[in-house]
Amino acid sequence: MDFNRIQTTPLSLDALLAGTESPECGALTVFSGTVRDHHEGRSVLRLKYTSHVPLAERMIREIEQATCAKFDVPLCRVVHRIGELGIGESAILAIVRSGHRAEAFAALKYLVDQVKHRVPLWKEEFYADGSSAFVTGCCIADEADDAHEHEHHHDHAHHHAAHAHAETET
Amino acid sequence: MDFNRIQTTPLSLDALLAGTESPECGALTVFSGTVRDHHEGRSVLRLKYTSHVPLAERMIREIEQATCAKFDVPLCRVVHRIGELGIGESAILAIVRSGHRAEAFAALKYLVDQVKHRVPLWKEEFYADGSSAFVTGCCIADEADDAHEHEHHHDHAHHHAAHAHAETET
Amino acid sequence: MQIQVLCYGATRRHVADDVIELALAEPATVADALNTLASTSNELGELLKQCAVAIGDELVRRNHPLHAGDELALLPPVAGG
Amino acid sequence: MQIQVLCYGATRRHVADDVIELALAEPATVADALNTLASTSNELGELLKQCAVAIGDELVRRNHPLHAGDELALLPPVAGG
Repeated sequence: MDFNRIQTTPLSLDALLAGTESPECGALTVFSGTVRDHHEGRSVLRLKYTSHVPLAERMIREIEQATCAKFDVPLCRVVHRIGELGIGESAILAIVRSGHRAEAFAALKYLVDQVKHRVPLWKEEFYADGSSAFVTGCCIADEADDAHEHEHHHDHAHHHAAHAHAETET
Repeated sequence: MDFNRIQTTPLSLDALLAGTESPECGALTVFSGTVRDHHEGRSVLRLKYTSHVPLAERMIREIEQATCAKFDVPLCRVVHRIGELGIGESAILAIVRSGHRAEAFAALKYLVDQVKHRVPLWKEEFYADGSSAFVTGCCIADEADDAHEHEHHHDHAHHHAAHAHAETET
Repeated sequence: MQIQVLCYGATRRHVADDVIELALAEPATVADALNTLASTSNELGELLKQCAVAIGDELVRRNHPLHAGDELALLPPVAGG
Repeated sequence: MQIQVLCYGATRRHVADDVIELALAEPATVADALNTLASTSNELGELLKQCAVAIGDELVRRNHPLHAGDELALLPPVAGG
């Protein structure tokens, strides 16, 4: 589907769901990640998300396709917002439609994890004391190796970047 | 919250979400179970759900509370529709809000499973050939024993009804 | 004594009406009511083995004592969602 | 040769601008560009070890050869959602 995965305006669940209904699908799951007012004990006033947009657009589409294939579900969609977000605003929306609910739950969890851990998006938190910081995230340096291995049709297990860093907000 | 868990009109996600936003919650998960056009190889034209409404209302509220406690999440809500439903219409809507996403996924799955397996709701399918049948479900006869054990503050493991029957639609 | 039996889900397919009147010798339990119903149809008898029973919004056990005028709800295996 | 380096996320905190110009002796690889950048700041050097690098919408490896005019994007650890 040709809509922007990275968006600069408030995310709309209705827009994301539009046209996704299917008489074969009995299950719909939705995830929304919203901005919290605290993180690791500090009071958060607002967030700013930035992205490498061309790469993020391509990677989210690839993650959607890979998730559909892995869980044999017909539809996955993810949008992520960038720019400044206030408390309670949605930073990410993800949906899965499938025949039965087990795959819809499993695929949604995988989809969100993949986008949070692999897609070039950065979260800068602005605190009540006037300071700000980037949230520690997941190293994606090994993604380049994986990409090249795919190109060359290697079939061995990929060594993914260790997610040694703190888990992200939600 | 005092709204009807069993509803006779089309379910509204916006209505279910109304007033649930919280600055402490970074994760929202949603499940919608919709009517499929087939079941076990047969073409389904429409469904009719019926319920023992007073008991279902009480049990869904109890399941919401138990799910909040079990997963330490602040908000769970479920509504289920009864009456005749067409293909694609939502029969059940469930939402969970929590601080982080792991509990939001786990609690939602539990919440939906519990409502599907324990609450007095019945699904009658109407087929293209003019016949109809009740979908085989889960025996809840042992629920009565569980209820009495709770009253008497017994602390041993409860023997729940074996879910020997076919899984339901989604 | 006279009680009423409310037939939910597939139990309705084995009886003449949503609500049926049942006359039972006193004292009677839920099990007595179910046995009386089971004697009317083998199929219903099999289904009743898998039914929970409620009075009002409370589930009751097979040994629960009945009173005249009780409304007994038959709850066959459930299938929500 | 002259290349441009685009600084994303926290890498921006260690440099003067979003885009910095870098002069490299030919031939040069991504690793050469990163080493040159690392020499300007220990903190940036540590962060660069954890950075992926992209040219256009393609991730590239450390041994990827550079050409004059390339735009190298520095992608520090990601935190979506």
